[in-house]
Amino acid sequence: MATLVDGPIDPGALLDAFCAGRTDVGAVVSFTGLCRAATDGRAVETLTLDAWRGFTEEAMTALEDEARARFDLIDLMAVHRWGEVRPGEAIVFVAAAAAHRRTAFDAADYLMDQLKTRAPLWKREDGPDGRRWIEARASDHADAARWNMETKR
Amino acid sequence: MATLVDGPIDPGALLDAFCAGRTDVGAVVSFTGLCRAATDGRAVETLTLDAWRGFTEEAMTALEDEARARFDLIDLMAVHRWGEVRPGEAIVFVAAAAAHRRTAFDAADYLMDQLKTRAPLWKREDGPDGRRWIEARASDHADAARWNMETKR
Amino acid sequence: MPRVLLFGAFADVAGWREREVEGASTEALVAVLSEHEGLAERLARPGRMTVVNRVVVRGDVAVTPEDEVAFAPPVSGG
Amino acid sequence: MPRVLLFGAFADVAGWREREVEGASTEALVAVLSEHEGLAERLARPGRMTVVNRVVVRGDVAVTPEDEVAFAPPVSGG
Repeated sequence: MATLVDGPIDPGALLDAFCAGRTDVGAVVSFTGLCRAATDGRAVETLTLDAWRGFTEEAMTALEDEARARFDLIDLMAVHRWGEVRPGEAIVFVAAAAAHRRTAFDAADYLMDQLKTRAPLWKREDGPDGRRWIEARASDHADAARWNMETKR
Repeated sequence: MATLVDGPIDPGALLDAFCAGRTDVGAVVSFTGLCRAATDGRAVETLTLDAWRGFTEEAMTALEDEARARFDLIDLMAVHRWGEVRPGEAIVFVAAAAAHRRTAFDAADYLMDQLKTRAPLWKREDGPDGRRWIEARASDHADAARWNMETKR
Repeated sequence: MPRVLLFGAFADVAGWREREVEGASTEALVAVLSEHEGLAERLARPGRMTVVNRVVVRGDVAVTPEDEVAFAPPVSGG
Repeated sequence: MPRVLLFGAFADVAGWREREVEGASTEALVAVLSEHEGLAERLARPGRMTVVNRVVVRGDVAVTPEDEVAFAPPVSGG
């Protein structure tokens, strides 16, 4: 189940917990999204994520379920921050475990594309140049569209 | 620089150290290869990796350099076990950091394909059915060949 | 009256996140919300998300006074 | 005599990892090593790696008594 966390997340601890005790998994791929101190040349002091508690987790879990149905996975996890995030902190952590590495890479990649374009979260950057609300980029939608033509593996 | 480690590696600690203090990186993708308790239906008690100290690290570092030249990365790392590995332990850890996630996914994926097919390491499985030396699979060579047609991004 | 929830830039521009608003359909609610000039401009942009009782809907959908209706701008997770 | 190093299954089958072997080229060394039946079969398989003074070579390459020559089966990293 996907979780939404109000406060710092520790990608290393999440990765270790995800790997612990597995002797059936050959490959674990993780994605960590970090808050950058500048985007498009604008300094960012705080990134604030708005979420709809309950609804957002449900929607993220549905995206996870899509990935599980699409790929031959042993396990999959997604943790997303909400609230205020500082540069250098993790915003999102995704991990996929499979017997073989291609499946794990594809599933983590797929889930990130879906979270970027379909998870009900709204991102705001505050910095010396003021406040800016962010939307998924055209490149995010193009990335997500890659999967429309593909079949299960 | 790629490193070869005689003894357990901790993917979580490596991931945290790799992410620490970065405010220019948006995306970190990691790959962890774990030792499975069975491959192709045969139980594995010990996986033993033979390496040529010095030569193996140099060759791995050259593969890392290829990935750095090919992708627009902020950082890249590879750590590989040698010697005896038990089921559930990590064999290899790779992490790629980039401003954007597609680059980080591709670079980690690329480096793993290269390590699988070109890093001078030789893998042996010992179990109740005896000893077996492993070679890169046809699927590993097919994965590595995907990159021959691609251009830098 | 239906309970209206706003998220992201919509809440920021409106200055509130939750309020009862008079209206018998989602577009009727949008019309009332659009009396606020900044919100009108935001609500008119493409990709707006409309959710009735936690189910995403498309087009104009009838609502009752007991319904919960959420409006949100295009998402930006990850 | 050239110093010969064996890795992976080659070392396992031969029962040694490092030894001086008489021979003026890489294939001459392979011929000597192939007196060991199990090693002959392994050395003849496709994808063998031959390394002279830490440089991977292809085909038959002349070697001097001061050279270090390594033979290894196809790799299996990762």
